[in-house]
Amino acid sequence: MSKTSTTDFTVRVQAEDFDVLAETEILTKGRKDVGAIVTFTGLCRDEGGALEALELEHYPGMAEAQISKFAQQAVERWPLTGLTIIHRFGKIPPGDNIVLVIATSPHRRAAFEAADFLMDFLKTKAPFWKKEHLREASEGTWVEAKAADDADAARWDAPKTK
Amino acid sequence: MSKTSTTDFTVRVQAEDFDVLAETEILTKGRKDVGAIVTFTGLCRDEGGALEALELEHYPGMAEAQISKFAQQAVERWPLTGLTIIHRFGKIPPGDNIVLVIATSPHRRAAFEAADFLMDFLKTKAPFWKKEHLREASEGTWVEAKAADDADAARWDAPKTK
Amino acid sequence: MIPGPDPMKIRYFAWLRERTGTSEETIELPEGVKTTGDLMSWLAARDEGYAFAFEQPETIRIAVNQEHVEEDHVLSGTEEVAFFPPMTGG
Amino acid sequence: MIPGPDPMKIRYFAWLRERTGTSEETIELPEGVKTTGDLMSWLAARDEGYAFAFEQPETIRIAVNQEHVEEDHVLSGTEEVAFFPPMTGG
Repeated sequence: MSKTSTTDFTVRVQAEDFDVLAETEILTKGRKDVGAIVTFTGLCRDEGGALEALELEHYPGMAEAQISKFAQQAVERWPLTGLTIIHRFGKIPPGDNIVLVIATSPHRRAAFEAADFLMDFLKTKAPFWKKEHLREASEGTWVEAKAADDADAARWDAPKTK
Repeated sequence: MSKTSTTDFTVRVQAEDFDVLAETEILTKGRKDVGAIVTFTGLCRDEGGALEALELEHYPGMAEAQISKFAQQAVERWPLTGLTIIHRFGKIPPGDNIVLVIATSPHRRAAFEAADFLMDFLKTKAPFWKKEHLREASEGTWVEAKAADDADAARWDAPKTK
Repeated sequence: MIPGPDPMKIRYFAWLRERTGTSEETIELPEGVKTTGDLMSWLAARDEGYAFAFEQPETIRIAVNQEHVEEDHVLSGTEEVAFFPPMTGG
Repeated sequence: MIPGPDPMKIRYFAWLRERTGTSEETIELPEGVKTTGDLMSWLAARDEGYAFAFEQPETIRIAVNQEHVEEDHVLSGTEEVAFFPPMTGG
């Protein structure tokens, strides 16, 4: 194929929950060139019962722009047939969805790597901040960024050419 | 927690299709300790319209035993809260599901790595064989194993300790 | 007539928003403030809340016109600058 | 009374099944056949179809009692041996 344009992708930042099955079907319906679907769903854990809710603050506009930038990098780097990224904001109780990445491709490694890459960048470069509200505390606490997440993101750095 | 037993897993080898959503809900329903769900779905591609169907032959008994062995390795190696692996056999038309791996964990890297590991081992060590039936050919052709798949599986070898 | 400096919107997120008590404000670029680092120093001198917010400027992430920048970024022509802690999305 | 050799089931998959024309058969371990490699040589000498199936024994994977083994695996006590091409699941 002499296709020069890269695959389209969908990015949404929203308060509402998402439907993994419906989002997956949008990427696969009627096509027969998809060999691999990788979905990553991130959920709010209750931290052994201590957590009442997570509050997710974001930078409207920049959040969408940053995620789209990484999505563009992903479709240029891997042979994907589809890519959807949804990130929620607002107050999210334990057990609820926070983030969804779906990558589809003819090949399994491309789908795995693209989804893994996007999650590492969402963790460290997309303007979202989590505040934990615990059952036993009146004040919420901002979650601190983890060095391990930066190290995960650094795995994807291309070797420098100059 | 002083838990010494590892997480249970589900392995099925079947002719029937599977339901990704229903299988995911079995692993997450009623729990609030799951932070990450990774699902891998492998599908039959039509190879640009050339493929009529894939025929999947397997070694009954050994297929389940081998997959269970890798599943056991995965639950010992990563902190998973749930793991389901389903592999179909028989004649599968383009667009249909072949294989499903779902790994759930408190942590995203564990879920990604466990699913990725299992797919590499299913490709190279589980006794399944694919025959391609093309539209334009009366005889089917056995798919040849790929060196790239062996290399993928070798990524997970633990450094030798002696 | 000499044009005055363009107004610039400043946005604060997470604990920077809480400590400054401000989610956004519009200022004119003050005399002597050339870079995002200069702006942090200038803001820190405003009052106790701002001083607390900017007490460790090396931990603060900066975006100019919604792109990540460093503290030596020159502000001229900037429409929007944002200050926030390291991100914890995903 | 000296007991005879135990019967052993042999299974063939994919193109080994097609070339031998056999999906499974039960044999008694022949004299002089000690290892899975010996068994492949013995089978290859049977007829044209078996010769074709085992013409490149180094490409064939072997399982004994449903566990992967090499061609130097000693067969005594084996209930089931299987021959198949490199696997292409997933």
